[in-house]
Amino acid sequence: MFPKPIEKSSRSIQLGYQSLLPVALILWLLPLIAVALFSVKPAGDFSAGNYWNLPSEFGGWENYGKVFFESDMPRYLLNSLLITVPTAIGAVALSCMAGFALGIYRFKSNLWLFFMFVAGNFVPFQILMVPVRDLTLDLGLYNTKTGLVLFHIAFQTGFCTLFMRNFIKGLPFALIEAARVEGVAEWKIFVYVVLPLMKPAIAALAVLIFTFIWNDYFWAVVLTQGVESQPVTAGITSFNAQYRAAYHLMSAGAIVAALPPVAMFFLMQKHFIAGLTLGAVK
Amino acid sequence: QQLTGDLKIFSDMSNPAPRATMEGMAARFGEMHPDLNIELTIIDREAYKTQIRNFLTANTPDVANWYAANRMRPYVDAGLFEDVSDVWEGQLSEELASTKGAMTLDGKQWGVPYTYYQWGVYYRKDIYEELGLSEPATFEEELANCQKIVDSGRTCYTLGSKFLWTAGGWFDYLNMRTNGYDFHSALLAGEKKWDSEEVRATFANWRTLLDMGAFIENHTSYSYQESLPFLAQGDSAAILIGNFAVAPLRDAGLTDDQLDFYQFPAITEGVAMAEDAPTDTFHIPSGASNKEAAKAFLKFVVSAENQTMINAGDALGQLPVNSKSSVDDDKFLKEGFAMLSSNSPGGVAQFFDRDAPAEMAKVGMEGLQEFMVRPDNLDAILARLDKAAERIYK
Amino acid sequence: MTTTAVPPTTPEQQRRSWYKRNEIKVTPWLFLFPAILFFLVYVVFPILQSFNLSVYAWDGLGEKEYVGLDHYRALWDDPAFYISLRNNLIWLVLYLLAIPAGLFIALFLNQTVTGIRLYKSLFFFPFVISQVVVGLVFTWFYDPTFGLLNSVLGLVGLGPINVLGDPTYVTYGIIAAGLWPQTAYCMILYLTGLNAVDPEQVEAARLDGAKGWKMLWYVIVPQLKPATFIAFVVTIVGALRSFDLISIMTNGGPFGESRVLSFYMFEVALSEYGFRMGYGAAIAVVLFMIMLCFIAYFLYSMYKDQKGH
Amino acid sequence: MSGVTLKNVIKRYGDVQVIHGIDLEINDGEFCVFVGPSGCGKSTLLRMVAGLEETTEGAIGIGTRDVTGMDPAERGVAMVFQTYALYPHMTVRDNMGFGLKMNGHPKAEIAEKVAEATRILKLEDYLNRKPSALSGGQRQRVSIGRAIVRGPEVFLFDEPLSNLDAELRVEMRVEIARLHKEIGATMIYVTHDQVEAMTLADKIVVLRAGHIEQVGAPLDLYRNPDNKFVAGFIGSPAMNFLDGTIKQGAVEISALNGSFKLPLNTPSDGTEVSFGIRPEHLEIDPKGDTHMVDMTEALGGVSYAHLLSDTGEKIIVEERGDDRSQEGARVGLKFPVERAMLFDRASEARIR
Amino acid sequence: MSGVTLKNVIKRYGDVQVIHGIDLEINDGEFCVFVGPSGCGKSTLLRMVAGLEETTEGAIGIGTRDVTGMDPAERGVAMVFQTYALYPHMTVRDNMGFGLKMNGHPKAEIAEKVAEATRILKLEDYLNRKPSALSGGQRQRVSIGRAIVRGPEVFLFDEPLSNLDAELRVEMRVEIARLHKEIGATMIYVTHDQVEAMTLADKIVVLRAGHIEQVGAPLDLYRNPDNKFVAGFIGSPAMNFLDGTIKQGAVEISALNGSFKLPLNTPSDGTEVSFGIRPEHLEIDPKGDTHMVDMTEALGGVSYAHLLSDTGEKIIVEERGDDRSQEGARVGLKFPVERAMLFDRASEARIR
Ligand SMILES: Nc1ncnc2c1ncn2[C@@H]1O[C@H](COP(=O)(O)OP(=O)(O)OP(=O)(O)O)[C@@H](O)[C@H]1O
Ligand SMILES: Nc1ncnc2c1ncn2[C@@H]1O[C@H](COP(=O)(O)OP(=O)(O)OP(=O)(O)O)[C@@H](O)[C@H]1O
Ligand SMILES: [Mg+2]
Ligand SMILES: [Mg+2]
Repeated sequence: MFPKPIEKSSRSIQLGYQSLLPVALILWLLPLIAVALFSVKPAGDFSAGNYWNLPSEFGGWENYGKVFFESDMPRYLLNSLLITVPTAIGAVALSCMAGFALGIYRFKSNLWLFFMFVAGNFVPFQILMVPVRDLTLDLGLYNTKTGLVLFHIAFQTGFCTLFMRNFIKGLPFALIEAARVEGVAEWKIFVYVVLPLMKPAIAALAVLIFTFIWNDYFWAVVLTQGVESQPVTAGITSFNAQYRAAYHLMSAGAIVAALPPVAMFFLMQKHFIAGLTLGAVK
Repeated sequence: QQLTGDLKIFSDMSNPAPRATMEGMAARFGEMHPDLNIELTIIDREAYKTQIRNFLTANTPDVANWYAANRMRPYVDAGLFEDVSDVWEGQLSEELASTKGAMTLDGKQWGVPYTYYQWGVYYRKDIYEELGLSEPATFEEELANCQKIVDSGRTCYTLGSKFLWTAGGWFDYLNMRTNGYDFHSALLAGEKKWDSEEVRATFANWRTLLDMGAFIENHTSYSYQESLPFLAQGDSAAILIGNFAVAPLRDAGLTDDQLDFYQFPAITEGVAMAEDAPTDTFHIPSGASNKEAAKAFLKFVVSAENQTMINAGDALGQLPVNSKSSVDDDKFLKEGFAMLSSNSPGGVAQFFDRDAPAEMAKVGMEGLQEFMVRPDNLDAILARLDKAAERIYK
Repeated sequence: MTTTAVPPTTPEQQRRSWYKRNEIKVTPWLFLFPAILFFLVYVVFPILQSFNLSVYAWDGLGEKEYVGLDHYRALWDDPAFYISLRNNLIWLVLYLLAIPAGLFIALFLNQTVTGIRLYKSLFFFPFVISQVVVGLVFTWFYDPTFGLLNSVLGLVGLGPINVLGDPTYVTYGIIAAGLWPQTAYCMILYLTGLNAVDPEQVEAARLDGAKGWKMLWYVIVPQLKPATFIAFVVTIVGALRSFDLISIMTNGGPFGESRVLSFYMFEVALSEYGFRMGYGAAIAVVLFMIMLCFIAYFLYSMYKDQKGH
Repeated sequence: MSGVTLKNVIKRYGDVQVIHGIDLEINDGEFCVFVGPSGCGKSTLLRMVAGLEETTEGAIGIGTRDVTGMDPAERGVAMVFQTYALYPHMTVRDNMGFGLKMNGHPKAEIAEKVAEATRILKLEDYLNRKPSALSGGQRQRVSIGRAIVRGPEVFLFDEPLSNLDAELRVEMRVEIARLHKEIGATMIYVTHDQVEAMTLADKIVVLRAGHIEQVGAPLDLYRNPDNKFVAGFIGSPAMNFLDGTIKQGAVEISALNGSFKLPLNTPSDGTEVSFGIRPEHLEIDPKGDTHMVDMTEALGGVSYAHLLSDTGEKIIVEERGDDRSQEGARVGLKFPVERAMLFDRASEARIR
Repeated sequence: MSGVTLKNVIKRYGDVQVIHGIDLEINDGEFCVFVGPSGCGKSTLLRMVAGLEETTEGAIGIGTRDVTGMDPAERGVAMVFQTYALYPHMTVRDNMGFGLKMNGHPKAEIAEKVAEATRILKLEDYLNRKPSALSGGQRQRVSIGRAIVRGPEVFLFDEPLSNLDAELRVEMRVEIARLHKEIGATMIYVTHDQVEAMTLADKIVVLRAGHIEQVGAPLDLYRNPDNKFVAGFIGSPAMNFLDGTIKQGAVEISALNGSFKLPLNTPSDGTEVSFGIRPEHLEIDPKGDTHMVDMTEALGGVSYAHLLSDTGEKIIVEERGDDRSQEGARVGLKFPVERAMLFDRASEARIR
């Protein structure tokens, strides 16, 4: 292990390290801590110029109450959920199948198809902007969650397929052969042998996609408008427009918007990091 | 007659006060037509500007907000706005005479206005009094005032130019006062060169202000709302803005004793005073499905009674477009109304980004902002604007 | 050698259905079909369409008008394009700082004291948060009057700096905000990479007398090559895609000085004063071409990798 | 009858031919082992029999059927993999019953067959465990059980024991021998391990670079190899080979400092030959002085003396008993001439 | 002089003690091999000598220096790892020179020392390759070269050959023996492999669960083990152990169906003992009728007969020569009594 394990160092170094950790963490997360503090400050603190001191009193209930009951935030949150969850399911489903095909079967265009997905994953998505917007308009899906979901599924399929294909490639091929020798039909191999083994990858990927999509802003702006279909990232900007200079409310809003992926991250932390590892460092 | 079906309205009145006004207006119209199902969608004002293209072509509402003059031209040209000349027929034309021109393109009317508002200088009366200043009538007085304010450790004007258009307001006024309304509108219509004596004179005046430190320093970082606290807290003495700023300033704690208004002072002698008074409008997209109800709604919007109500100080706090309606008993509205009706012989402009084509407005306002930060770049900026103009007005 | 005879084929073989006989050949295509369909419709065709669109003038409303390479010619002497391009290069270069920074934090956290897992995830936190929120937070951080940055600078007698309002600082200010989550991302990549460092090599190097920086430089960093590679790729991609932060923090300003290509094309094509679709597409094509270098590099190394196995 | 017949079987990967026309007959119930150096095509050949690799040319028959183009499932074969290839998410019971279940056999029948295999392999205690909770040997037993359940005509094993440690390997080897005795099916077994090949096989097939070098019973190959390759490959430590030349009906071997008349059809004078003799057939003559003891390796009951002839050729001699030679000593060598073999140096063919 | 001295060395991981007070003296130039079952602490002990693990208690000396608290780099040791631990991004040359470079030696000196090690290990042709372009044996050779270059007083090897295949293992083993002879440094070597331990060691240390069971020359351990553990551990196939009881000064062994008087200090009557005899010391008496031949494994020169006594105990017998027993036959057993050993069943100590 590098660097040298700290427990092998002298007592004072250990103590130094232990106390440096929280300090470093606070510095690192300073901007977030500030927002958290902002969000529980009463409005008066800002007009009094009390930006960076502790809140004069706890104003969190009021601020969050405003966010939840006097704005469209709940609506935006719901939209985000209705966009994110189907996308995660769809992208994972498509990429499981594609990954299976690319990871298990040998055929001529295999590598090229795979590269197509990988390359698609890296294109600057702005190049898709105008045509995709037109396509969505033509399909009558402009400003619908469905339109956003369909596009996200398609675009995420690149990354997910890369991820799944690598994962499946890492499975022992002998398992597939064993099943073939036993006369198991190919689709049954997928369902009964490969899918159960992909559970960790599926979990990891689902979490990853969840955060990616939840945090998407660009496509939300390009493909949707208005409170009935925009997700919370776009919502927060109109929220901001509405409450400009009301930092306590904006902070509360920002925290509300950031919370679901953060919660997801903490709940599924193991999968999430495993996911990054599986998908990336492999 | 009784209206039925759905009426879909898209609105950009997203700030708290306008939003409530819009919702109230929709509700009242709904009460008049119980069988009509009104769906009101309110979209963030900045976002609305980019989204209108999309919803005019797909997912079309029956009524939509927009702006008058050049700003509506692309949609008129593309056939996306319905010709509503029939709504204007009859007495309405008289009642709305003052804004009819702004709604007319190619001899037809393409929507109705619902509000307009004056621009001008909103200032801290208490500070002026403290320093012994009075409302300036000429640029010289203005500069003298400003010097005293600067000497007192304040800035003369607060400004938030992050979203550019506030700089457009400054140019409008400086140019209209320096060169007059006709030159200004010709310039924005692409008929005059930016690199001209006249425009340079305007910028020279502006530069005088810049050089004396009249503006707050970091205006590029702020939206106009974010720039208001400087005024509210007394760090700046005034702001050049539209009347919509009154409500947030009052919210920020300024009383009518502290806040006052004056018309932007004259610069070049003999140039008639002209004002910016942007008109906000309602239109019917040509793809609307319930045009009958939409037209009824438009008529309702401009009716004298409704105009009085929605432009009241506790609502939009702006000027009604219907000559029959009454201006609210609000000192700013009264002052503005008086100014526009009797003291702007030069004409009424819509606003920089409504009078110039969108693309030109963008490039132009960027140049204006750049000028405010780097006045020495003026030559390059003017050259750039002329080059852009060449392409855009082609 | 023995000579042997193989018995004849039984009729059973012909009885099988066509699908059964070609199962292995057909199955992958059935499984690939939906993904390919989605991908073609939403990714591949749109790229081609963008190429096509870049030779038309179109305001998104009326008829398209063929203009040939005019847009590219216009780009050639569009100062805004050069500013965007310059900023893109600055982004590319400075964004890469996330890699050493991430490595540094990863090394700092690569210990096994109690609670380190929590620390690791908290350090990773910024990556989970939407860039929109990050942008907001940093906007406040930079605020010239009340922002924390200027408060701190004020304490040591400097400033105030109007980071986001000053054309000389604005791009760097946004990049700094972007580096925050990106560093967290690189950190996690390196943490997993460090996990995979062969402990025996570290021990061998200790026996060889390598310590501290020498150990890091000669033994650890080379072993972290895969992590570095991925970090490099995601950072480049992130730098070229940067949009959210610019849009939230400055909207491209002041006077367009913080634009990058991706933002510029959005502005040109879809923003309030824009709707020059063809011109936007032309910018997108240029951006795509830049990215293509990296994609090609990435695919090439992957190809080599595949051949290696 | 369910023997396996290969007829002129050829395998090409693209342009690379890895199996060069193999003809082979494996009788019903026979235990056939493929050996050969790494990369010689053992696995490929086995997988062609299984149907996991396509047969480029030639024909494969199992029992009375030509299975060349058939799917693996239809061939009536079962395969045991080096890595066990157990489904990690299923219990031992489900692993064994999976194939039958997928092919729609009734539950009762599956249960019965699994029970039977479980009995044979003594897996009763583990039926409800997942593979991860089993030791390597147990896993391999389950994977054999899975093969048994399907009641195949032919069992295929690809280095089934090479992932086990030495002790377990011995144990499982005995197990497989017992299994073959008990169910009597035809088995084809690929291995690297001399001991496995020698002890398990009824018939060993020695492959080299996609060709069959020799086929025969283990001790036949050991005692009577057809060529130098087989002679060197079978037996450990490997046979010593010394360069020799035929002179007047005898072999002149400079490394042995002598000329020997062997009881075989000595080729014509001047033929260059390789003289082969196994370490265990050599005996050290402490009184001799033809060789130097370069090194000795004492393993307890047996030691190996590495001798260096004056020509620089190395010779390994097995020593038993209590007297072992000392390093550095000079010694002579004795051997019974009938144990020596002669190979043509050019063609490597055995001279008998 | 640079021997290695361990004095009451103890290692604890937290509360778990894995090395229990080891005293050991390894002389200058000696080749010392640690053997023992998996997990007994061989690697831990070696790594403590290297300085890669801290010594919890006790002292380690190299030459005349007490190195207990020193950094690995200062101890004058070099280590060869099972997985080679070559730096994959450096060429062979750089790998070998890395240690000197890190310690600031001049380039010329490094080049010279690398050249010397290259010569010893015959690596000339590979100097500019990366490790990934080398075979396993070559890699291990480079890793030994890396150790040589540093000119250490003590070489440490942790199962250096266990990742190689059988053939290469034999070859490298010989190489290491030659190396030891050539440079004459002290070497400590950990292995699982009987053959390596027996052939390489000057001194074998048998470890069990963190204790030393016996220390001695290979053949001493083979011929004269101190206890049942060592007797069973050294030698392959392992010694046969049969339960016996002392009756009237003789050992009664039911599995052998007889009572034997052994030439040793027979313990008192009624003592339960284990009777040990190696497979190679047993001889099958085809005329006897005490055992059943359960299975035979013919390996060519030697076969192993697995016998089953009537009590069900298993006995392995080594057979050589041309006559081998048949499976299923009933046979008798002969052995020279002086080869048999006796162990106390409870304490496992040897009874001499
Ligand atoms: N998919 C493939 N494409 C090209 N060549 C291949 C392929 N699979 C195997 N080969 C080649 O075929 C030859 C035989 O391989 P095979 O796996 O049958 O050897 P083996 O005898 O089983 O070796 P080992 O003992 O190492 O398992 C090798 O030279 C190998 O390189
Ligand atoms: N870091 C550690 N923490 C706790 N116990 C450990 C640690 N490292 C090793 N052990 C324990 O110490 C004992 C000795 O381990 P060691 O690796 O020395 O065994 P070994 O004899 O080398 O085994 P093998 O032959 O399998 O390599 C084992 O029981 C092991 O579980
Ligand atoms: Mg193989
Ligand atoms: Mg070990």
